[in-house]
Amino acid sequence: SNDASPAGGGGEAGAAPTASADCPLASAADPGNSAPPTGVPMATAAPKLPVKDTYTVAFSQNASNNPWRLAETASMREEAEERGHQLTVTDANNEQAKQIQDIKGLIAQKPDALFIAPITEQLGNVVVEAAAAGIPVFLLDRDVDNTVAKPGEQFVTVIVSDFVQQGKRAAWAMAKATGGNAKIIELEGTTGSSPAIDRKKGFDEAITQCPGLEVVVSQSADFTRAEGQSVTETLLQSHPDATAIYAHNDEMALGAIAAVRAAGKVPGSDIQVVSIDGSRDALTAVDAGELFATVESNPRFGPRAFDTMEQYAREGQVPVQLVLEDRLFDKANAAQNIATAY
Amino acid sequence: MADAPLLQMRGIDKSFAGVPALTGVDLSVPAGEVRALIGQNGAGKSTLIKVLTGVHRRDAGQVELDGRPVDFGSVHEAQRAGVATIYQEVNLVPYRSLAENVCIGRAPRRFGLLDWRAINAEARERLAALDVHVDVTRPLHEFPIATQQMTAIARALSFDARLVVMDEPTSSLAEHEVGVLLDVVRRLRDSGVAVVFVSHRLDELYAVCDTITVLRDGRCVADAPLAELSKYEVVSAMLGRALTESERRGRHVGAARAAGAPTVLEARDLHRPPALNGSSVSVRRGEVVGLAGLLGSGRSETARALFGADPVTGGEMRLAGEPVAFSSPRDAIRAGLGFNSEDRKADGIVPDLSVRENLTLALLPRLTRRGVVDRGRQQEIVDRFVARLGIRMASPDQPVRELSGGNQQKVLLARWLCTDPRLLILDEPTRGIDVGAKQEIAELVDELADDGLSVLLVSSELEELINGCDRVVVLRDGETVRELAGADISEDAIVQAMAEGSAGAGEHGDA
Amino acid sequence: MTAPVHVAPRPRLGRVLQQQGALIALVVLVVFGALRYGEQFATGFNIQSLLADDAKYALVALGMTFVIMTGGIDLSVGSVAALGGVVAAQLSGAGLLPAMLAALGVGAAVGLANGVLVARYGLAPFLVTLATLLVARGLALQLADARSAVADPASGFQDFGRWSLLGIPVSFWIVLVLFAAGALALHATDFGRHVLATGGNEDAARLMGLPVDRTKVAVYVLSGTLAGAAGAFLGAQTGSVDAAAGQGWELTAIAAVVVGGTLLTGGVGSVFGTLVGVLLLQLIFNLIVFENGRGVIEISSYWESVIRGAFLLAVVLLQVRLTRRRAAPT
Amino acid sequence: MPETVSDPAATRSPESAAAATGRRGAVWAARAQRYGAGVLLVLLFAYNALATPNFLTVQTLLDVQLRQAAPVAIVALGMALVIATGGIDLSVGSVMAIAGQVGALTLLAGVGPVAAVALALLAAAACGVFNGSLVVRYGVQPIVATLILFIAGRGIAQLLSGGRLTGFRDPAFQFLGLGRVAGVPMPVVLMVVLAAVLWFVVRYTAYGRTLLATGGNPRAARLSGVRVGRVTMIAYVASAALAGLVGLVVIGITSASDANNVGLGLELDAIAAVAVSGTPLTGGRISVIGTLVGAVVLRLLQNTLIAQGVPREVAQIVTGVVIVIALFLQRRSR
Ligand SMILES: Nc1ncnc2c1ncn2[C@@H]1O[C@H](COP(=O)(O)OP(=O)(O)OP(=O)(O)O)[C@@H](O)[C@H]1O
Ligand SMILES: Nc1ncnc2c1ncn2[C@@H]1O[C@H](COP(=O)(O)OP(=O)(O)OP(=O)(O)O)[C@@H](O)[C@H]1O
Ligand SMILES: [Mg+2]
Ligand SMILES: [Mg+2]
Repeated sequence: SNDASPAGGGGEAGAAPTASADCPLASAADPGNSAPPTGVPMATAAPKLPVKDTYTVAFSQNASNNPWRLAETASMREEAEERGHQLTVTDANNEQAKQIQDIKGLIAQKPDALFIAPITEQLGNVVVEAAAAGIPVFLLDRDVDNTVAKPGEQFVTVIVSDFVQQGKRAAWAMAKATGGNAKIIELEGTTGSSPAIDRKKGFDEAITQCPGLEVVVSQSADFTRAEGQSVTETLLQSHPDATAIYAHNDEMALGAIAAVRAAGKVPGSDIQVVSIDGSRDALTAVDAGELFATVESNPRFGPRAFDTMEQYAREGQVPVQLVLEDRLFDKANAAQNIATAY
Repeated sequence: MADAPLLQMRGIDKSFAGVPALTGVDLSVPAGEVRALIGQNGAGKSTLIKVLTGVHRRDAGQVELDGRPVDFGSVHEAQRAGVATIYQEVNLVPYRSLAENVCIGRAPRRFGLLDWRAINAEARERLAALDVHVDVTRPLHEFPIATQQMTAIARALSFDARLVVMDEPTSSLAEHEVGVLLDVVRRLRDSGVAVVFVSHRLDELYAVCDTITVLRDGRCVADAPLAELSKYEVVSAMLGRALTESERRGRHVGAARAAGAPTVLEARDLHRPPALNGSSVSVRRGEVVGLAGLLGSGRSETARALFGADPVTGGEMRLAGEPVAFSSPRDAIRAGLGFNSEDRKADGIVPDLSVRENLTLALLPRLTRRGVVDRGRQQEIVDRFVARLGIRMASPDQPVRELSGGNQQKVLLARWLCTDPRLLILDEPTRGIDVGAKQEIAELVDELADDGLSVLLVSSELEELINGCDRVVVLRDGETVRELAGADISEDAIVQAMAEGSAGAGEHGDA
Repeated sequence: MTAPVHVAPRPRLGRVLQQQGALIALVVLVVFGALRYGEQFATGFNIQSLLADDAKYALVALGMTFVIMTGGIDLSVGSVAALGGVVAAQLSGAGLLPAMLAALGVGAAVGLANGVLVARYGLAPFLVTLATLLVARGLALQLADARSAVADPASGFQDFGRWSLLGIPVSFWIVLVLFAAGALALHATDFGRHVLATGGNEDAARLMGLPVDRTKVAVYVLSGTLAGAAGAFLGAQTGSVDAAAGQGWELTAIAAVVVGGTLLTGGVGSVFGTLVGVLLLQLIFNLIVFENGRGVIEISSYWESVIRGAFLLAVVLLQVRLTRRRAAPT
Repeated sequence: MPETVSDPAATRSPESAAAATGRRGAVWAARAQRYGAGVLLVLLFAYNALATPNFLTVQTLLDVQLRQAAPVAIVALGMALVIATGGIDLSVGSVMAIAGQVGALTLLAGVGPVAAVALALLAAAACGVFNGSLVVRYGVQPIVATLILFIAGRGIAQLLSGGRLTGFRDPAFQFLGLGRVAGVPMPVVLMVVLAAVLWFVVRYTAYGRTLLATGGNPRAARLSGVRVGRVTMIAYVASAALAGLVGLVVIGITSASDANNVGLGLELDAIAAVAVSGTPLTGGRISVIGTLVGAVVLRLLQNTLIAQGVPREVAQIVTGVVIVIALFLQRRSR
């Protein structure tokens, strides 16, 4: 599955159809990233980290079965390399049980610090075990159940992605693309995954402002291109009146675009497509005018993660929640970002 | 009647796919009586038994045990009601020990747990009572089919049932075991047990049975005290016609055929321990050679070795003078050999395939042009052999598993005959075949031999060897110990050779 | 005259060797780990968490062993574990015992469905359990509303995951007891023998008057129940069960059973062999994590898959050598 | 419709089998056994014709329903062969991924579309040889033998791809997925042609007979001169090769090879398709048309549920139940 996070930036919406009066979104500006959380407590009770110039650190990644995850891992590796830290990476191959096993294995090796990209919010117990073993834990891109593992105590901080906000921005882009009038097919991510749940939540919430925006059917397509294509083919046939598609990630959107073409319609004019991630292929599609916009879900956690770690070592405290900033790519800024996209 | 017979079956009907297998069959057996059940292959014997013991549901009729109507839904129920059965094919569990196969289901316990010592001891006893002395802790599949059959018998007896049903229990046994079994049957009768005894061997029936029921085409055609019927009457009742001359006389091969004919196959000193320790056989063109021996003497293994079914560790083979070494049955078949194995179920039929496909399986390579089967020729061949061997079936498209035991055997024979081989190896070819068919097959073999086919005949029935063979090779512990020809072939000679100095029979004489 | 005692000691000896083959491999790997990764690997913590993790797989594999010995197979265990775990987590508020029992209950229910469809209606186990795999997974997702079912932290439910005795997690003690019971049942009760007879030759078992159908139903119920329990263990351990949990467990279990020396054709099997198989296969993961820790070479999850496959291949071929079994391709 | 080929024999056996139970209406049970999958197909079709907007259009039926059914159907054909030998092939999904990845990489390496396809199929066939030799030479249980590649195969494909999607644009190469013959999508063409070929092979060639004999009773087959090993090997290689072909079809359609997801879980779909056609997994029987029907039924069921906006989890439950019903209709009573 995929992920991302909040804060400013974002290009200007491209040439939008005339905004329909009863859809504030269509005329509003990009909501951007959610305001940085204010009054976040500082992590104080978590295991301390001595000041050294290099550390042995471990990173438990939950899967390597999609570009986003690979980009996240790569960013961690590069940054560790950069700063001369010795990094151990494990990969849970998308199995919760295995990630728990991995983490326990890592704990047994007593690294200076432990980074975890939790597969679900349900890894509280192992995080607690890590804390018990005196290892400071930093969570990446997803939180764990805070009733089990207390932020600032059992783990230092979580650098989150704000999936809900991404959904809201996608809704905004959708409004721009369609002038606030659209019958939308929603392609959900893997059933039960938090990005799928939150990106749906954010989007559905936002479009309530616009009676003209209606989700006519919503189906899971497992975050994959092939599924995105076949599901869309089927839905286009049973919902011929659909005029737009909102996909929870770029891969599904790219599949959907192919399906739209196959159905003899023109993506970008007959049917508007909006998605989330900001992958290279997606930006290319945006530039080609087939994809209206894609909300970035920044996978580059490396710099922020290690900054935070080193800061924690120096100052003994950091906010228990941090957010990564996402951009929004549309016709205006897609081209110049293709080269740097993952 | 005053005391109702222990078993009373009345008006039993049973049909498969609308094809009647039994129509209005009656069968009654008082306690302490042995009732013979006989009929041609496919007459319905096994079906009747399966209906009685709850394997098949009857379509109509009543079954009474001790005057009380019963309707068993499973073999288990039948057993609890005191009916023990030995089914036609050995039906035991290959990977489990003999002991377990004998006792499982009603095994002795200690503290609620199985008591293996007691189990093994009991099994050892029960098999010893049948004069079988083997290591009962070994898995069943390691033993020859005969031992397996004796195990099945031991199991059936172990239930101390009131009614014992035996469906062709002797078909895979040799003289001695048969003798032992018949004694057992007598003992059962004397102790007031009722017995239903199915066999195609009339002598056995006359040796132990009091009354007889003859089935033909699923109907009762005779029900009388055995003493009142002569063998001929029984057979003609069974066949539904008077006997032919040759059938009356039982034929006898005159002067040895093919005395000077060239040798087709010659095997010398074959080794495949532990079963084969130097067996040698040679067959001339148009000659019928018998392979005699006690159980486990290596007859089947010799046959399999000749056919390339099992690799040999030593020895040499010549085909028409040329040295050969078959690495697989395929080679052997190419070279013009055919082999009908002794275990119809495991090595013979392909149950789901039709009679047609089973019959032409070995012929396929020759039936196909550029990989495609020539259906016309196939059909024509099938028709020919079905007619020639008188195979009874609904149609050539019927799955072979639905044929009766004997008819399956005929299909397998046809499988080889249609390849028209130079040498045909028959391992127990008449096992479970009715007298009529047996006669036909014997004559067929004769006929083919006259036309120049060479035959190697493995049989446990000395009579068959004596009547049908030009020469008889006798094996003991996988070693050729004697070769008898023409006039020297006699029961005594063979038996003596088989048993001679066989004090250690039971062990492998690794000499 | 009697059939000669045929001197063919292969199968029995072969089976013993087979199990020892897995056992030897296990010992070797443990020693290797201890030597290469030092006390970090051999510490109580690592051993403990390893055993705690193995517990759930062991339970599933135990049930699978019995099913396979009857000649059947149970693909639904993974989904059933998820279902059981979800149910347990959701009822955890009521306390450990009710939660556990509920998990066992749903497991048994699915097992019963499998058993009846297979035994009573003679449907193919592979397909029946493939169907119930889908159904159970769907139910789990429904109950959990497509998210994770979170156990009530207040309840004693999660403590179960933490309890340990003599440095060994309670969950694993339970596994040991169950395996001992299983081995005993197989060797010394009618049930056990019926299982083997049914797997060895079903028709024969019927004609021998053995309760084939009852035996089959029983093993599927057993398998389902144990799978449910495994789910509950998972819940207790992680404090929650994600509805996608247990995916692929059926294959892990089958692999463990085979490595343990049980024939998929049924009729022959070893309960302890399965336990060894589970420990062996899970140890691989642990070792790989440590190897990564050394930072000498980096083993990605891709390599892990390859290594797992290669290892399975090695063990299987080893068994072939040991037993010299040339089974027909069926 | 399933002409269960244990040759015409089997077309008769269901009746006798059912009748053997001596139940009244056994003949009807037998009909159900033979036509169960067909019945389901008709029901589903009728339902959609009524309930789903513009279902009854050539575009929908050809380009959506049949085209989406094709991949599973083609894999299922190979699976049916393996199942006829009494085996099973769990590795098809991974083999698809390997073939797809090899095809994509070689294409990008510039060997040209034809060579790329050839190499991909070669890689797939090699996987088949691997499975086959484990089963034939070493007598490993088919489930275990193919489980090995099921696990390792995807890993291999991912190592080749580094986990990334390998995108490409090459009309010639993608013809397998996107091409059309006389307006009919290529996947559908492949499905029909391959089915026809297999049907002929099974029904009229010596291989067909030996295949069924091998599955029905290997020992007997061997003694009758059938090269059991060879026959079995061919089945596994064919299964893998077909899987490889489908791998190429799938990546052709999406113009990117995604080693992480191509063919994921497809082995079970394929097995289900074979099963729904009423073919027992015990070997010795095969039904080519039945397998096609099975695949189409399952896909149509999926799409019906998707079109109705039924959530995944519910769809799963329904599918499971339908499979059981199909098995139930077609069960061979003992
Ligand atoms: N399961 C079955 N399905 C269809 N037909 C069957 C089935 N079992 C037996 N039959 C048919 O019933 C008839 C009687 O078969 P049965 O086995 O009782 O003959 P039998 O008297 O035992 O012959 P044999 O002496 O060869 O054993 C045969 O025509 C056989 O084809
Ligand atoms: N299926 C088997 N597995 C293992 N050993 C066997 C098997 N069948 C026979 N043997 C062994 O091979 C030796 C020869 O058996 P074989 O069957 O050739 O004897 P036979 O003279 O043909 O007696 P039978 O009347 O049983 O055919 C015997 O010692 C027997 O124990
Ligand atoms: Mg009979
Ligand atoms: Mg013999």
